[in-house]
Amino acid sequence: MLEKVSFGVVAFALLWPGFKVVTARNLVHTVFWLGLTLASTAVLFIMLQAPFLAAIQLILYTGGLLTLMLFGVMLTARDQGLLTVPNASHRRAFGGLLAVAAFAMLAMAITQTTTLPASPTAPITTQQLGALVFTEQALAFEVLAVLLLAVTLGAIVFARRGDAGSATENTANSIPARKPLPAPNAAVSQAKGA
Amino acid sequence: MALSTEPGLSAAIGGGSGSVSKSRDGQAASMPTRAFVPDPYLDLARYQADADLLTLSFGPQHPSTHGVFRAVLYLDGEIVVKAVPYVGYLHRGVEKLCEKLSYSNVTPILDKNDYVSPMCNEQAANLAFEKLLGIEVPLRAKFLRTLLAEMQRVASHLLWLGTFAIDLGGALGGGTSVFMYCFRERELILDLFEELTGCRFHYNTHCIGGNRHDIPAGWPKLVHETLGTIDARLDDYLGMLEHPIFVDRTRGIGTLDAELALELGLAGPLARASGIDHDLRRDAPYHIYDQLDVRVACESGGDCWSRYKVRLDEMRESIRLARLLVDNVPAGPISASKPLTNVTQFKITTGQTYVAIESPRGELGTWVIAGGKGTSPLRMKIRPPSLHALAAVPYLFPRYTLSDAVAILGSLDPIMGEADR
Amino acid sequence: MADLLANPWLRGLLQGALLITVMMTAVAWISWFERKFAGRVQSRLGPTMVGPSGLLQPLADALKMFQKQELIPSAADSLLFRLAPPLALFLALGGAAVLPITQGMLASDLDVGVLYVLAFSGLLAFPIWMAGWSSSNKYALLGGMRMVAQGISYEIPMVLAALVPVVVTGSLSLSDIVTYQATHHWLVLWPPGLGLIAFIIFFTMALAEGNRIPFDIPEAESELVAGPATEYTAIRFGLIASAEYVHSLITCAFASTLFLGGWDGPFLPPLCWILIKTVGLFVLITWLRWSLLRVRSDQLMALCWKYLVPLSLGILLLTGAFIQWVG
Amino acid sequence: MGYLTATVQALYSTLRQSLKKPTTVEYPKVVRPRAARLRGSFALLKDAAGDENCIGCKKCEKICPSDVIALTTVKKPSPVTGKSRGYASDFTLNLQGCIICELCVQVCPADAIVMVREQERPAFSREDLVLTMDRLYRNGENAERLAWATASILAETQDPERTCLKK
Repeated sequence: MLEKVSFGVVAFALLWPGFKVVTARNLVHTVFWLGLTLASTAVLFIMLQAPFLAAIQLILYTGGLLTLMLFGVMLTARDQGLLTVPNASHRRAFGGLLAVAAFAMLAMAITQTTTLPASPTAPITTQQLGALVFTEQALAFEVLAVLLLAVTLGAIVFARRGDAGSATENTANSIPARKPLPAPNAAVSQAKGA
Repeated sequence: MALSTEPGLSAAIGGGSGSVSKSRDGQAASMPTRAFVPDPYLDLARYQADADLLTLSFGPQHPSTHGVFRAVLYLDGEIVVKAVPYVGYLHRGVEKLCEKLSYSNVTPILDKNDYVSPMCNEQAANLAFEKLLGIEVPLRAKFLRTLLAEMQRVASHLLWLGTFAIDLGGALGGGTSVFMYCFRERELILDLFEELTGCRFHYNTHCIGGNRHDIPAGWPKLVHETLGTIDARLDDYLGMLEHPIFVDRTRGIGTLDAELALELGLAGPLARASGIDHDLRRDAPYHIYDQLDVRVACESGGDCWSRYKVRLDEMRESIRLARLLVDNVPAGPISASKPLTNVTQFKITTGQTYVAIESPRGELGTWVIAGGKGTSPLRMKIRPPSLHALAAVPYLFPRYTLSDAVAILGSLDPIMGEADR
Repeated sequence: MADLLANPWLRGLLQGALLITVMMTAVAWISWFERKFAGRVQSRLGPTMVGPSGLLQPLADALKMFQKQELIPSAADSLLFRLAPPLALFLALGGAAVLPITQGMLASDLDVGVLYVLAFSGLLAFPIWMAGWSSSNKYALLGGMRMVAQGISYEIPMVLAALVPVVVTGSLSLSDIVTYQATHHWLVLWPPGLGLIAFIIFFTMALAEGNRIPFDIPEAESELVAGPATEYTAIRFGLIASAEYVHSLITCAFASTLFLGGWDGPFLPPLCWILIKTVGLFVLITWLRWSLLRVRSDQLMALCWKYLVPLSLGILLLTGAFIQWVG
Repeated sequence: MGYLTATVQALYSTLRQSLKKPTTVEYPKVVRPRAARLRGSFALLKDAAGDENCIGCKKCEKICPSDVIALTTVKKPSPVTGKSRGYASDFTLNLQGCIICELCVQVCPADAIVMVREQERPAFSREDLVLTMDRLYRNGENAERLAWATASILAETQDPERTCLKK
């Protein structure tokens, strides 16, 4: 009984923020609600006796992904991240259609796999997971690693392009797009020469 | 600019600026002449001003603006792109007030200008008045004034060191520890001033013609002991302060070169840190500095670290001078003029003069035009070193981060009381 | 009654309440200790007025915090502004659940205790950022951004350093790690040298995570007034402040569990040992705080990315090799 | 590595400082000895016979740089000697604007106004910081509290003819 009530609570804590993610008008609020959704998912993992997955969910999704999204919001949005989501009616209709389609697909998938057990009979240990990752799934793991590396490099390239110069290193040579700030006396002597 | 009238200054510039004449004639022609560039960093065309830059109103109510200084910072991320300083939040109209007060009443008002070294304010004004009146201060008073000035320099630099440490280390960290130690030492000096004058802060101990308070019995011995204690204790915690973190935060930060320092009219420790070997105590002696061998501290880096070094060396030198002076105070009267009995005792009907002394922050000048009824100055202008130091803000802040801006402002050691007057 | 306690949910609730009470009480006196310590270091007296030698000062502070008027800036984002402080305290306290205090005395013996603590403490950057962003204050915003930027920098060396004990013991469970240390070696000494380096890296990054000097960059009072907490008043400010203390305390307990043998130690009962180690580390943190200056944001990141990430990867590799070939 | 050793050194340094005696005292409970010359607040003095020293010459009012002294003069026979001379019928000194410059003490021809070594305590209302004549005379009753300086002592110190002073 108590288990069902608590599942209900967690399910609500998962669905309601999920709903808010879609409806929130403020990007930062969206990120916040998304965080709640992801954290609730972690709680669900714990209830399924998969604590390793829960911890990873917290570290990677709630921790890492949210941080990245914050960076995205702060770097792209103007006026302190208060970018509002476009809300035209045809977009709404399109979004709704998409949501209904996705929901239908998921519902079909769920109704058709009736043999899935509520929780695995013997909980998968961390060691098993580790062994799996480094043997059977090694290729996928490595491909993912390469992909992430590429993403990191791309991010650095994008970030460097917008660099205005930093206190510790002179970026004059690496940024052709923006001219470096003049040293105090360079400016003065330029004016003197002019 | 007041500095350019000082003979020998241009010749005092260290190596590295070949365009400056090395002659000692001190003529204006030998000074580097440049068009004044009001704002060399107004290069906002590269930015979409409202999107790329964060405009930060830094002060006047900010923990590390040393009072009520305000600078509008244009930040690209954390990096300052442009800084516009605003002064005047502490403007008290002192110069105008001095026109209303009689000559004898000006001194206590000026104490509040540079409230970290009030002795020097008093000396600057009284030296000017004495010059106009043609009064020669007795030797004992000269010694006493020199001694007080040097002790005040130690106290002032101690306060600077403490606040600089706070700027770097935060109000809730190791910076506060250094701050507290510095204040502990500074209090010892203030105790001595209290013994002598009866006040810890706004002394009103100098008067036209000399000093108002004579040295009490046993005081010289106390001075000796106290300064010895401070000298020893400084070693105690400088080891802690000069941590690699401190070096990283100060070395190469806020570089100010000699040419720009001259252009802005900087003097004192700021100029000396930039390689301008100039000290009024040695180059235009007053009091009894002509009889003293003042070893002027000079560095060439021009960064926060050099400014720290210069002030520290100065502190040590001042301790040495003060201990030397206190043993040699001659007997005699401490005032050349009759004790004050009347508001209008001193009358100066005509003439004008400019007198500058080396305050802990640099050249503190007083320009007095006498006239009118003769009981009060017709016009009085104070040249505060802090105001000139703040003029360096737009040149020093850009290219550095907000954290460095705080450190740079701290290293400039501005006292808003005297900058705004 | 026994039936009720048998129910894991109710028992968890009770244990949680107990843990929170203990932690908050500990934090109150720890904050007293820090103030007294700071006073002594700075040649002052510290709190003296409330109670004998100021011992009741934390109570007075809490009372003051509770009865102060709470101001919420009109431009602030009301929801996030109100939520951030309790969330910060929640995340800070969350890590305490899996810390083994003595043999068998822990709220929850998770298989992945190490990951769990790391996850909760890593998430702490998020409410701090929320506080900074929602205040609608530029200083607070800068502080929040510094927090996030700092967060992704210190996290990696910290996790890598924490993995050294995991690799040695072959378990992610904190009680297993302590048991290993009780029967074999303390992990600060084993593998020789590597354990010590891992501990130093972990401890340094814990300073950064707890916003402690020399890494209290997000709240840097002399630069950002109070960072993300600039606009906070009354009890919400108190919550943020106590979250920091709770977090420091838990990190100390975590570090002593991972590296210093947890409850293990001669002569004294286990409870004493874990307390001695935790408080000892906290004293060290406090002592460092009042002795060092603050580094700059980019200096911290350079330290993390240029030196500590390669270093911790290296020692992790060496530890693996050590376990493989030496034992 | 340099960081580590320097940090240890810093820790050692603060430890050494923390073992020293604290320099602060609990102020209201412990009051440090006050300097003999300390300028705290003001007092008006009476002579040995109990006659008021103040002659109502208004010199202090005129010299005050911040205009905080106000007095009205009255000419009346002295209650002690019976001779008619000037008195202050009302004397107020507003401490809110006072800058403790000691100039009023210096110019007083009758050594009437002097300073006491204790400061006025902070007050709840502005009126409490105005020293009335009553309060000034009450301040002067305890000779222990008085500061060193009177007009004649200051004049003697500053006498330009004074030569035989020991070093």
